[in-house]
Amino acid sequence: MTTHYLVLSALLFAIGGVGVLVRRNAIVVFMCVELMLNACNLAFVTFARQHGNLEGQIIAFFVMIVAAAEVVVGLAIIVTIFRTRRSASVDDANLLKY
Amino acid sequence: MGETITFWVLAVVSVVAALGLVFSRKAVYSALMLGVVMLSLAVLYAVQDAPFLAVVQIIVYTGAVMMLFLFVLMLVGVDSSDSLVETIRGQRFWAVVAGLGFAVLLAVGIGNAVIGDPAGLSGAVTADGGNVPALARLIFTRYVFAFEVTSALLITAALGAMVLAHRERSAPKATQKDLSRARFLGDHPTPLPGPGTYARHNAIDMPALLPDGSVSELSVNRVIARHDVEGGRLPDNPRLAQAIRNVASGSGGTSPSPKVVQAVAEEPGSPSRSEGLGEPEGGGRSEGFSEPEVLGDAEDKPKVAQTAGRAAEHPVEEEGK
Amino acid sequence: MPWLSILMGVPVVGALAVAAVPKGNAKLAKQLTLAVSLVVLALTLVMASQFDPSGPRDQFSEVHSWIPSFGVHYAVAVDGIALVLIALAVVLVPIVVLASWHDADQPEAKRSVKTYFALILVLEAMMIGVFAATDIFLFYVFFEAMLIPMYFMIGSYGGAQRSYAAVKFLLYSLFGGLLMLVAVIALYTVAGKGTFLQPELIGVIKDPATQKWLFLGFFIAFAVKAPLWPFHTWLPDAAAQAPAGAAVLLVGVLDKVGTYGMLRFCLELFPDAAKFFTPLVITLSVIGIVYGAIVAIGQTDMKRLIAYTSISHFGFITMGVFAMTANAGSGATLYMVNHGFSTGALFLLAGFLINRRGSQYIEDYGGVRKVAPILAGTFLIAGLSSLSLPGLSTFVSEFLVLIGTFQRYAVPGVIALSGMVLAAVYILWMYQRMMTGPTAEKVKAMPDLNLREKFVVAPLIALLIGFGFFPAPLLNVINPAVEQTLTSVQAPQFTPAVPATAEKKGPGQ
Amino acid sequence: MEPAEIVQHSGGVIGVSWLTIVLPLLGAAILLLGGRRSDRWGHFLGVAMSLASFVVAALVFFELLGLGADQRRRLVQLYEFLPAGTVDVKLGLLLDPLSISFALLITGVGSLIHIYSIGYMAHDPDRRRFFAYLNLFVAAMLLLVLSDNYLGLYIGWEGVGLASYLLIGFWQHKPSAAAAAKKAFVVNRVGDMGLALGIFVIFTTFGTLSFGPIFSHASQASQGTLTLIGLALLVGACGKSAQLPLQSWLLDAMEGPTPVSALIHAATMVTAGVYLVVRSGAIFEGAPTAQLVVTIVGVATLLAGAIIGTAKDDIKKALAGSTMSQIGYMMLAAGLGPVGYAFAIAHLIAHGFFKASMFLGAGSVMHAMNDEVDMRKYGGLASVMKITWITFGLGYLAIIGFPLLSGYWTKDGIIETAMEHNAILGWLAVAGAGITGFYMSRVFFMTFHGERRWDKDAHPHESPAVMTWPLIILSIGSVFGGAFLIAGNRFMEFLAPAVGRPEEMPSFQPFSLTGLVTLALVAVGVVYAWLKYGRSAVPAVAPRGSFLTVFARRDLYGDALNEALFMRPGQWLTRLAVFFDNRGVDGLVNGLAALIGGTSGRLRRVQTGFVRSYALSIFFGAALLVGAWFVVGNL
Repeated sequence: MTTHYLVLSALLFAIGGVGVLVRRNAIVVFMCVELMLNACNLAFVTFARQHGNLEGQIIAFFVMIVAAAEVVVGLAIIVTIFRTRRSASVDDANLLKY
Repeated sequence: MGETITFWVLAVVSVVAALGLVFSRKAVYSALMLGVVMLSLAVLYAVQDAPFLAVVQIIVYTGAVMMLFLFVLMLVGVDSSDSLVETIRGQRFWAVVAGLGFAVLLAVGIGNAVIGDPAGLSGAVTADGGNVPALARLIFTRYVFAFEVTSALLITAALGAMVLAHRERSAPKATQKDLSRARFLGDHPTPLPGPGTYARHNAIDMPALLPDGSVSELSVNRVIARHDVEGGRLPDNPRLAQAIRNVASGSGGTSPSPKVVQAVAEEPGSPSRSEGLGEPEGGGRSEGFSEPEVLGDAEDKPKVAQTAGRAAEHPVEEEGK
Repeated sequence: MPWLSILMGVPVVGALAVAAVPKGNAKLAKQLTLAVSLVVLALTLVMASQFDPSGPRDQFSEVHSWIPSFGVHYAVAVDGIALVLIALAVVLVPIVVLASWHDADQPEAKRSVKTYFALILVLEAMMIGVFAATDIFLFYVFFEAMLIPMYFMIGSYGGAQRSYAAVKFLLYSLFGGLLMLVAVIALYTVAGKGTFLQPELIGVIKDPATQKWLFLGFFIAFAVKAPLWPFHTWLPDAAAQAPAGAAVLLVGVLDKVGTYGMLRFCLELFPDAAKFFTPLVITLSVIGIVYGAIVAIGQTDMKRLIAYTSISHFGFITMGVFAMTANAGSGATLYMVNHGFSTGALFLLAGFLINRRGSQYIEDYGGVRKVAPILAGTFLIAGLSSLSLPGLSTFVSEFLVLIGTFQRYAVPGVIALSGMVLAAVYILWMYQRMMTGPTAEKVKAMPDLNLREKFVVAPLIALLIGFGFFPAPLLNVINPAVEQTLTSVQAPQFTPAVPATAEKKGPGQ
Repeated sequence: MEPAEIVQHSGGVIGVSWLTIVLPLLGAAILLLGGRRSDRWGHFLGVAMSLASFVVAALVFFELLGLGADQRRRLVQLYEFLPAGTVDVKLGLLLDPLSISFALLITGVGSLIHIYSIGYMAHDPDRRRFFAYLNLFVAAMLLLVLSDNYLGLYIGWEGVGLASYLLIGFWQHKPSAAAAAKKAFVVNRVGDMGLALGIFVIFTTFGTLSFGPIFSHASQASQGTLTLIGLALLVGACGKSAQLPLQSWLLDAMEGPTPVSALIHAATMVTAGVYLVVRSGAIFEGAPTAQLVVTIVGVATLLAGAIIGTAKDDIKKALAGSTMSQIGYMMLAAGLGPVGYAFAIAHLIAHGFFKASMFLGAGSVMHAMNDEVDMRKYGGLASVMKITWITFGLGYLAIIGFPLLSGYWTKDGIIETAMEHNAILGWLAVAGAGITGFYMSRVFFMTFHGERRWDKDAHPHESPAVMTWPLIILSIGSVFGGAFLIAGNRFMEFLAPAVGRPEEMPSFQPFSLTGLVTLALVAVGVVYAWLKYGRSAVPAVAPRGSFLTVFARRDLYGDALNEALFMRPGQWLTRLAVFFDNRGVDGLVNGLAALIGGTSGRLRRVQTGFVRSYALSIFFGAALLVGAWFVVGNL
């Protein structure tokens, strides 16, 4: 059963990754990142049960906290960028180049 | 057995929802799909002896984080959906290759690994009398430092978000005096004309006629005008229909050029209608609604810019004809 | 008494004091710098008077542990070779300070005046340190750290193309230094003695292949520094762009670290590899001698010309070092000192000329002797010392190098002799174009040397002539150290075919 | 007979013989450092120092005479120049008949020329500097001849080169003078290279540079080594003594003030080559090939110099050609071994007198003629400048070998000895004597006889006494010097302790066949010159002349040859080297820098600024890592 959970986690992670790569709307990209984090959490929880050890759940818990913080800051950044550039496309924020 | 069924159902649901998240055109749909995934995962946590996490998942993620996403989505504009035209050469192809490769690699790896039966958490939690007390013991003993650091992190994040989202006032706040002076100095000292001059309509989407008989584009709300254009609910009168289209496409909008309106008024029944103006070619229907400012990045996305630009030019073309 | 630490400490403290002088009081900074450098000179003379040429090789030795985990020591000591080079440095510094009195005042140089003088003092401390270090790691640290003040002196106070020249200088030196660092670490690891002290590492590396690689690491660094053909092109740029005083310290002292390192490290630590590479090094040196001289003849810029003559002279020095005879070794060491005085005088006088006329191009001058006879006369003497005229100290060193080289490598010795003729051509032709003939219009109002400038030139000329007739004081100090070096290299001794003197012993005994 | 042993000496005048060198050196130092303050008395100091040096030399000479013949080689140790462990050179003075003869010549003639210069340079604002250089020259030249080792000799050798450079270029404002000075120094340096090489071989062979041990061990060295040393020394001698093929600088050196030409480029410095060969006799005697080359060089130069002398209109250049030629005779003699040495040195001393006398006479003429040097603008000066005419005339008669005058004794001796040694050399030397008769007569007649071809503003007058007295003294020397030295083999006996005694002393035969033929040829030359330049009119502008005349006038195309062989290729090589350095060596470095810069410029284009591109590469990297992990894990 563990294998199944892990494969599911891998699939979700990969899908999230593809989403990050193909979507341009910064918010959607962000959602995809969240999806990847969630996929990781699933793996943690699965391993916690596999090993009979609560540490995995603890880590998942911390991941959630950090993800929450990250969302707060990230969305604030998106809003700020949108306000100045009238765009939420990640491709538009390409000044830092060459 | 129950777990297997639960797993397979939720696995299918979550994968489909994840795919939907990635491939749905509208951001709001994506957000909802993400919610679905998260809920599924919450259930899976619960199944896997992690009731606390399941609850936290629902409260923090589906509750707080998703709400935040939706807030921002609304703030930024619900209608700001992605263009489907990929501008970085080979990005999609390679993204899919990488994603598939990654997934296959992981899956094969995990599949090949010899994994025994799960040990189960009952041993770990019984001493403390349940999952939550066991977690609490760990968090407040071994991981207390990390826990405290996360609290600092959260405060920092909150402050950071405030600082980032805060807009510095560059000019003093406008007083009522300033506002009314600006109004009298501007084009419209009076309130904007109200819509609905025809009693036969409920008329909020009908442009008003001005005393000289011309159509006032200012009298229609843009969102409503869009709805009309999208739903094909345009009035038969070509002048009115054109005015609504102008409003919807944003070229007229808040400050229409009187001349355009004048031109429309003088040439009733112009043949332009058959061309389906306001419908951008090639971009699909929803493309037409995308705001030029949001999409418009003429340098990097010539195709989109062309589309948007053409949409913006239509009225002028028509005027020429 | 920790003489060497004091010698390094005084200029460092002096530099801090100069840097602390309030802005706008440039004169005080200059006077302070001069005073500090004179104090260092006096201390060095006292120390030198206590040096015993017949005593042990390393004297005034100080060893303190610095980084115990790597066996790095703060270890300083001087032998005869290091002593004369330190003396060269501390003699040149006050002269350079006096000569540069107004060099940093130019309005286009935006950096502060006192910084320039503080940098000179910092450089002095490092020059003393690099020659005194007996710990290879410490040597490396000084070797690289010396670049920093010089980089700023060229890059901030130099001519029009100063930043190009400064970067080129820095990159070249860093390239060499990096190779040396690799070799230093490798030496430490391979030797496995857990120490960087040079005397303890002599004769430790036995494997020929290892020796060759380590030798190359050290040698390329020193060859860039020296500079040996074909690693030389940074020198003309750096010397031409640097202010005259910095150019003197650069060519007169800093570059000597390269040849000193060859003698002290390449030869002693890797004797077999040194012998293996000797034909190559001698070839490069001879090419450098002839090539540097020929290119010098074709220069239109006098500072570049002097720089190229130095490349030719450095060819003589490296040739002398690698000839591995007592005569050539002593000659090469003496050459390092004399070249410092000779080229120093030339660069400073060129600097005086450039200050007056505002051009470093030879064609802009003509007939200077008529209006400024002392300037022209001292320039001629400095020039003659560059062409190794007997009676001037450079002759003694060149003679010893050539005669020593000739004992073992006759053909290179003969080719190098042609450098004598070429030297006459480049110096005298420059003198002819600049100092003789009808006086050029722009030169007519040129003043002769003022009192300060006379004080700058006089000691150099006096040293050149004095050591030209009485080189024994220097040679008495140098000879034992060179002979000990050759002993650790195990160089074959020279015996004449028909020994004409019964009581005379072959050199090296 | 071998030369006498060298004996260490202390005490007496010989013990302080170093004063001869130090006094003029001191004079030079005072005058150079003194600056304008010493302008008023500078020339007197210069003369005083030179005279004092002469007095010391004379006292040393008499002290030497007081010693027994085999005791006359005294060594005075001065100080340790290069300490033991290197070359171990103790600077010392070797006082023997050879060196003291030179010392007397140098200080004696030198002092006379110093005195003469007071008058000659009276109007030059830089007279003080001139005397400083003259003193410097005297000191260096004395070091050259008195040193007891090759290093000291070399120091003096280059020292006189420096003095010569400074004095040729004394009038630096003249570009021609500056160029001539540089040329002299550079050509001399080529010779010095040979001398240095010789010294190196000597040191590697003998392990010392002192004359005594070297000469006593010379016979033990292999003949090849000795030949090599001899040839190398000969190159040095050729440079300093203006022998073929390094002769080209001497004619240009006439740009210097005339007293300089008299002292340095006629009487003393240019004879240093002869001194070197004679001094190194022990080496040359072990190397017959080298000796042969010396004689060949001597003969070639004596002919070349004479031929050049026939065509020059510049009085000083004609005399310079003559100097070359006469030194050729000396070289020839020096190459003949101990028999020739005495004749070589005797001719050298006699030549020192009569050539100095003639040069100073020429200077006197120039002084009178507003520094005009073209003989075609002279003529008929005999009546206006009586003393100059007589003294010049005596010098002229001496050089052409007029019977019983100096040149007759010494040159005839050389010719006779050469004839015995090798007939070809002998007859060539005879021919040279004939040409000498012609060109010297040409100079004499063109200058002092025939019609007056003066420029309009020329008002010739006799020179002041300070200039004429040296002329008179020198001409006395040129009349009697030869007879005094040669008659009764006096000089040969005197020199014997220094250079060795020939197995058989030559006996002087007044009317040998060779002597008569020589005299006849000289007479022919004189008569031809009289017909051409004395009796008939001399055109004011030189006619184009035959091919031979042009050949001679152009210094036998020596300069053209140098230019074609060395200067032009040299310039070309210099340009090539500079180009190669800038574009090749430096270009390589800069090219490397440009390559790195260009590559990074291109490489940074990868940074597009699109976050998604970066994310893609991160993702690929992660996938690769996972893949690699599996692969490694499976291994």
